[in-house]
Amino acid sequence: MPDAATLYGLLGIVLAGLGAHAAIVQRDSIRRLLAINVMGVGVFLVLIATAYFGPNQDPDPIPHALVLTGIVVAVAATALALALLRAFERSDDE
Amino acid sequence: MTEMLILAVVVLGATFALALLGMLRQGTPTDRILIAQLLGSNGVGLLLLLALLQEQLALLDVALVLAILSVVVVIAFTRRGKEQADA
Amino acid sequence: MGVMLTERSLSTLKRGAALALIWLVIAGPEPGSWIIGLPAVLFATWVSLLLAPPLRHRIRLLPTLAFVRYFLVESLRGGVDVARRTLSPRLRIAPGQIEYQSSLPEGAFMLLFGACVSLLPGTLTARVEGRSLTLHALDIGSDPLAQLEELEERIRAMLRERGEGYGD
Amino acid sequence: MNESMSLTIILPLLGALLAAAWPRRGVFIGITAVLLSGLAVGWLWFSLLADGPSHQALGGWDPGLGIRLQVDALSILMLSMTALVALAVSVYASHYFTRRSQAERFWPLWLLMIAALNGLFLAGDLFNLYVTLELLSLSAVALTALGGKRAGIAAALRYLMIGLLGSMGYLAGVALLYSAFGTLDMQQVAAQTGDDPVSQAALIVMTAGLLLKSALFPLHFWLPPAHSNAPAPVSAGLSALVVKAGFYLVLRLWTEVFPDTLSTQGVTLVAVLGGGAILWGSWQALQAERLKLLAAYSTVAQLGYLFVALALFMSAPPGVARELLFGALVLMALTHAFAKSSLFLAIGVIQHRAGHDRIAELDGTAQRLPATTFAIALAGVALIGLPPSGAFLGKWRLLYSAISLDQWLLVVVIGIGSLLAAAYVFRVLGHAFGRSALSVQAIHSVHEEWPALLLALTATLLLGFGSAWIWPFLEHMA
Amino acid sequence: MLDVISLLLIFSGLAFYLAGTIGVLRMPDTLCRLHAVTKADNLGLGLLASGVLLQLSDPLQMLKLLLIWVLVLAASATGGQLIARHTLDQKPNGDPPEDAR
Amino acid sequence: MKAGALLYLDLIMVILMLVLAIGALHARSLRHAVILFIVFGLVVALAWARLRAPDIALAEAAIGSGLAGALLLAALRDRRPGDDATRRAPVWQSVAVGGLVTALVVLLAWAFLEVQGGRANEPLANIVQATLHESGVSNPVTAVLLNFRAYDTLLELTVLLAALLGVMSLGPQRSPMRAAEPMAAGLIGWLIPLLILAGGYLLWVGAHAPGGAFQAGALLAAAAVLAHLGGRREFQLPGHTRLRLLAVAGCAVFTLVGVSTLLGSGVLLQLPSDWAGGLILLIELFATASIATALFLVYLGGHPPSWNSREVHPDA
Amino acid sequence: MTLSNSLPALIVASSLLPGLIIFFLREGSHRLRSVLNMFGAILKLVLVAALTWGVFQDDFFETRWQLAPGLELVLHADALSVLFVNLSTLLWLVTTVYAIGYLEHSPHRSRFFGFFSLCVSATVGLALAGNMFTFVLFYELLTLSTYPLVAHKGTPEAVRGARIYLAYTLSGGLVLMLGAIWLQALVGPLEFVEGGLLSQLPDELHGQLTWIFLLLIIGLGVKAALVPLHGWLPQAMVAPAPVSALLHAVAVVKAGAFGIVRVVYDVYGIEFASDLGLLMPLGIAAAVTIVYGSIRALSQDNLKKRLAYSTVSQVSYIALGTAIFGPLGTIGGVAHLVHQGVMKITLFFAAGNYAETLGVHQVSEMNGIGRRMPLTTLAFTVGALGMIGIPPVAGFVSKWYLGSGALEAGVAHWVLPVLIASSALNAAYFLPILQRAWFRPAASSWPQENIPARRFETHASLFLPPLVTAALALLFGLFAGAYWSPVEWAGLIAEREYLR
Repeated sequence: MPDAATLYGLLGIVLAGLGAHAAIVQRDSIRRLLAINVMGVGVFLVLIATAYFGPNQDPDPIPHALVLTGIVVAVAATALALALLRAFERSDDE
Repeated sequence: MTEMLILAVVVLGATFALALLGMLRQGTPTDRILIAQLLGSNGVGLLLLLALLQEQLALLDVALVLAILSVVVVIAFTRRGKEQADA
Repeated sequence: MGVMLTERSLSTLKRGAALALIWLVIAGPEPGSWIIGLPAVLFATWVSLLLAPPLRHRIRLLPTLAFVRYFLVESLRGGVDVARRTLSPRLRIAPGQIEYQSSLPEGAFMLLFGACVSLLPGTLTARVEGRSLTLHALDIGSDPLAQLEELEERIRAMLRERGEGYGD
Repeated sequence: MNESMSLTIILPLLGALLAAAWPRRGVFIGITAVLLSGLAVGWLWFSLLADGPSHQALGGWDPGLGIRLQVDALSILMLSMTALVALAVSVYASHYFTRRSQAERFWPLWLLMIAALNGLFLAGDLFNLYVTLELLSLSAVALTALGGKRAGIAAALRYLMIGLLGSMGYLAGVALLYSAFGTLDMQQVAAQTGDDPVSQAALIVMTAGLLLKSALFPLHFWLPPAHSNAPAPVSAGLSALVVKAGFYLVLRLWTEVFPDTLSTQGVTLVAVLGGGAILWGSWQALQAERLKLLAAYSTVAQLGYLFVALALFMSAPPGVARELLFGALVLMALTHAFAKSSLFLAIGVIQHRAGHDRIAELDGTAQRLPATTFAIALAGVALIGLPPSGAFLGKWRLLYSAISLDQWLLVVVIGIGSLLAAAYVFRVLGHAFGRSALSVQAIHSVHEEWPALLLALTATLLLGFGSAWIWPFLEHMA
Repeated sequence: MLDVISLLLIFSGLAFYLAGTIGVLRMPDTLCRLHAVTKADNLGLGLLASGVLLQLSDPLQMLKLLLIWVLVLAASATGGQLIARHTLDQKPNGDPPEDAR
Repeated sequence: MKAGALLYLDLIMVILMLVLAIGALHARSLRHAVILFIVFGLVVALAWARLRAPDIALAEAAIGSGLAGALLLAALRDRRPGDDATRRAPVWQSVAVGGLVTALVVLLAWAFLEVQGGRANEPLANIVQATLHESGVSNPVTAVLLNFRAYDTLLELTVLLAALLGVMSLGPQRSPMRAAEPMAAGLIGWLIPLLILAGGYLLWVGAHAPGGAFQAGALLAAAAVLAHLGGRREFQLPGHTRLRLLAVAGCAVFTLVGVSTLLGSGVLLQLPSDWAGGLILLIELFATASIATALFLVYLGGHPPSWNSREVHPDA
Repeated sequence: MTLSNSLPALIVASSLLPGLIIFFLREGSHRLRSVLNMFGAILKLVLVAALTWGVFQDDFFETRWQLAPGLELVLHADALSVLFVNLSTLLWLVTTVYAIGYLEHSPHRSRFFGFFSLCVSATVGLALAGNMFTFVLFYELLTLSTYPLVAHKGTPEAVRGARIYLAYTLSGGLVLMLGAIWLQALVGPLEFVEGGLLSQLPDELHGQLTWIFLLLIIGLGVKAALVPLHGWLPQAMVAPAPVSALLHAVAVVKAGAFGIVRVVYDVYGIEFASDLGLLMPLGIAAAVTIVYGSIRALSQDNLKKRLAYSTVSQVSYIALGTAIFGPLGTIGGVAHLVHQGVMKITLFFAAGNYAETLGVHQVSEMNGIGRRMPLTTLAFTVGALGMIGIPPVAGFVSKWYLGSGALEAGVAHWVLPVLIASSALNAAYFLPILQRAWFRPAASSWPQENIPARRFETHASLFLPPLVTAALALLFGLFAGAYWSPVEWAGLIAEREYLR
């Protein structure tokens, strides 16, 4: 019987794979961005799963801190990407 | 007690998943916005139970934030439609 | 207190007090929390007043409590009703739209009215324009108008025009 | 000692904050910050020479719990490269931007990029590297889009996506490593890696991510548009410095974190890709119609050399030849940094003067800019790998190792690559000698022409004739 | 004893959640589903929250729970309206153009 | 037994996330994809809660889903009709990439299972617990973020700043929204003060319980976004200089604290034990302001009247 | 820093530094540039004289500068390098005088003279190179510094010719580099030693050594214009006359030929090379080149092109001499390095004078030119006769030694026919020119008379250099037995090669 950490960890890996695949296969920028974000969630899941020791046990805080950092970084990047996208669409026939 | 709580959590999770998947299946676009609403109620319920189960009162704060943000998401969704109608 | 409180500062105080109470509820009793709490409450109050100007009506306490009780019961009924309808094998619904003209003052109370309608059995507010309300009813045959009127009456009971109770 | 390590990161960071808060003084703040952080690198040199390689636990927490900065021969060389190139490019940039608003946006991002590079070269923590990588790529992307042209924005967008994908791959590896070894400190991780599945999986995803970021063929497709559409000083920084970051990390990971994990097949694959990069990049550079595109494809090819060298290094038996190959590799990276930045700056001058950078129409312009043309020639010499450039020495050792290891295919590839490089460089220089309606008027704008020339001279004369100390200095690394 | 009441409340809450879900699955259109989601789920949450409330010791935490419930209540009441209006606004034209893509 | 039963919940969540992720990645309509992604984020927030990571659950809900969602929707709105969002690689490529990715996934999964098989109890978690009292805060995540690995956090703030500078350099993105209809306006009217309180609370509570500058900043930013969505013109944005200073302040205060420790002890960001709590609060305070400003400005796409006062961009 | 370890470096620097300074001179500072040029050329001559004297005394001169571990820049003077250094220094001085006159009014003079000086620095560095690495380094530098000279005119043909030149020489340089690196991988950094060192290697490496030899010879053969690697040479004649003179007589082709001599004698050792059976193929390649070049020269109407093919042919005498085992062949080959240099430079100077003064480019336009430009044509005649091998011009001496060497080595059966055929062909393409120049009546007008005849036929700086070099060609032939003659010096080299 696998435990929760394994389950979520594996889910994370699969999500990362799905994200990576879509990021390569999809051609639309917004879709790619979504894919990369999904991939990020997958990686974060692996980290958090690693930190999880049980429903009533304190987890390892370091991966938590890492993932927090990762989320902020991911949002920053997403924001920049979307701004670029919108600027691109505005810059029609320059 | 704990076992019953676990049972409750599982049932709620299943209910939630069922509703979500159902909505995804039949989905008109607005149905998907409904999902955010659903998250506001089911998600918060799930968090409350988890708070008890995992003895983590901090999850109440998460529930609070989730409740607020699910509305924000609803507003964001629907405002979009408004703009579009204006356009 | 030498200075007579103006209407505005009074409602500001009330708003502030309500928000401070909420802070207390979410942040807990620790006094240190007010280091952040005080500025947060002040800021929130300011913003709140900016967004939603003070009401022109006063709320009466007892009818309000009665309203809360009514509301709780109705929403319980609403939940049970919708559960019964969905769980019945034939899915007893006959959806339809209704327009409703309210006599409540425009603004906050209309909004409250709209919100509460959504929690009553079988009705859902779909649009509020001024005093007119577009409703969606789950069972158009069950005559939702009666309960709407009751709701409107109870809301009206809660409020009192400003100046009604006090002199100028 | 320890202060100087932090200062190389903090000073440009402070500069960036100041420049962001006070954009009117951007040029002054920018040049000052670059100078000061260069001085900090100088200080770091002194301490390194006095005390040898060292590290510092930031915040005073033990590595593992806290983050470690480390400095050794390789990192100080990379830092120095960054400092010098950044200084020259900054001087150039101080007069490059014609629109004030562009200049004001340039400096904070430019300084952030330098801070990120310095941070990356000093980092001793795997997760911290992820953050610095992201800082680097975000500032680089923002700089790429600075021109505001549609093509530049599109290129920046693609660059960003690729960068994100790459760093996600890297981060996946980090996550796996942490879950297995319970630490993020590079040395502590290194002590536990082996040829177990965890190390291998982590190595593969991290390397794949970084290869994407460092544009190794065939993952290079994003680089040419990004590097060729950015403003000239930005292109210089990107091509000279930023792509090196990915390569540097691969180098660190392979040699220090995963020395026992790497498989022969992996090394072979990278060698093959490197060879592909050399041929494809050079060929595309030869086909390019615009100077900047040529320079960008040349970067693809040059990265190929670096990776080929790395692959050879990994497969070389221990010994003097291997140590020397390491030196050669670093020297090639350094030479390329100076040469390529020089090339881009020079192209920028031409673009300014001629209003375009189409190779076929350069005849008239090049002759009026003798110093710039000379810079292009010298940079070109370094890119081809001819004497007296540092790349000549590097390529000599590279070929030496390839021959010693019986890698004749690589020898052939490097040979063809060199000839193609010569072809594309001299395709441009041919125009410099082409006849034109001449009114010989040299421009004498020190800011505009000299940075490129000085960089080119560094790549050729200084690194060619004055770099003998680099090898023994790097000896312990191999 | 308290546990039993608490569990009773929680499970009856669950029942309403379930009803809401079935509603979502069975109802013919968005507006009808909205009924199910707002009313049944709110009641479910209310019951569930009161069940959880009984397990808490700190009165402020209890109040916080209450606050959350009120919040969800208000949110779904008004949020529901927004969605309903959105649905109505779109009905004449059918789906917005980009959904057709 | 206990953990075993809970696994059913986990299974449900896993399936849910998979379905949502696949939907978000491959839905035929782009708008559906975006909506599904936002929902995916909210479900992920629940998963974080389930994994005892409330800090992350808060951040995911607020930043990952809330703000990213608002950003995505705004980008969708700017989409020119006719852009083909369904374009994707040819099937053979898709299959080839799929094969490659599958191989990688299998490899990673194998490695991960290997780890799970013989995972030692994390020594580092114990070190954090043992060192917590020196950090000045009692929430271990905050201790890691703002003390043990404060350097990472400083750089992370810098990343956000870099993104902001990048967005600003692209110029303004949008004109103000129209005023909201009364229902939405009423909702916004009471949500925003609540968000402000919640933000303040998370900032305060971060020291000893889940929460902190990022979650707080994100909530405040969400409040601002909400105000913008409501088209409330009551909010005059502060002048661009002040906004800029506000966006830089968090990083600047953090850096200055770093520099002063560098000057004092020779070690960057070595917070003296006695002062650590206060310093952390100081840093978090400014960080919250900056994060909120940055996230909001990023949403607005730079400051409407342009980064540089001299150039006046016409409000489109 | 003593003279013995700095003199080689100083010799290189004496042209390098003026060259670098010239780059930065303004176009108009004609006088300063000329002064710098002449100063460098004369200083170099003095330094080289000192070096020559020292080497003659068996003194030891060596400059070392480590560029990287195992990659050392070694400048080293031995008898062979001194010979080449003398040739290039002497001819540089003369060419500089000529070039100053020739380019008086053309644009880009700073650039031209800068690269001109760099080119000579590279040649001298190549001559003094003490190991393969240094040799390759200067070999490539030579390519780089000559490219701008070839392209100097900037016409499409010039740019095209330069491109072809570059394609050939860079490829050659690469092949040479590969050979050198392979050699280093096999035996370590190898210094040039009279007699070579490779013979001590174990037998199993001989196969590889043969391949390396092939690579080295191909690499060098490009510059030495061995058929079929000669394609660039006729193209490169688009360069201005002083450049052609330099390319054909001093720098480029000589660098190739000199390299072949170096590789055979001082890397492999003539005996070892002979043992490996490498000399015969080299000799045959040289022979084929000699005949082929001459045949092609026959059909060229363009004077410079005819001279270019002549160079293809003549330079291979050096390779041929190298391939003939035995001191006499060596002397013939090495001496021809110098002899061909002075003769060919004379011919190119003369050709340049015709073009610059009268606009005469084609052989067919040269009718009666001897009367219009007697001094130039006199020099041309001396050069041409030397090429044919008519005594007492220097060319005869080389051919004599080559023939004797062939007899000595027992390869006369194919070398002598080649020599005879080549001489006959030389005569066939030079004598008609002389006949036209002296004995045919002049055409009514010259194609483009730029410089009118006043006191002399043209500027002094144009007609004096060919006279000087023609005189040298005569002197080297007449006084072949004098102790300072190239032949004697070649004898010294041969003595050292075969006796150590």
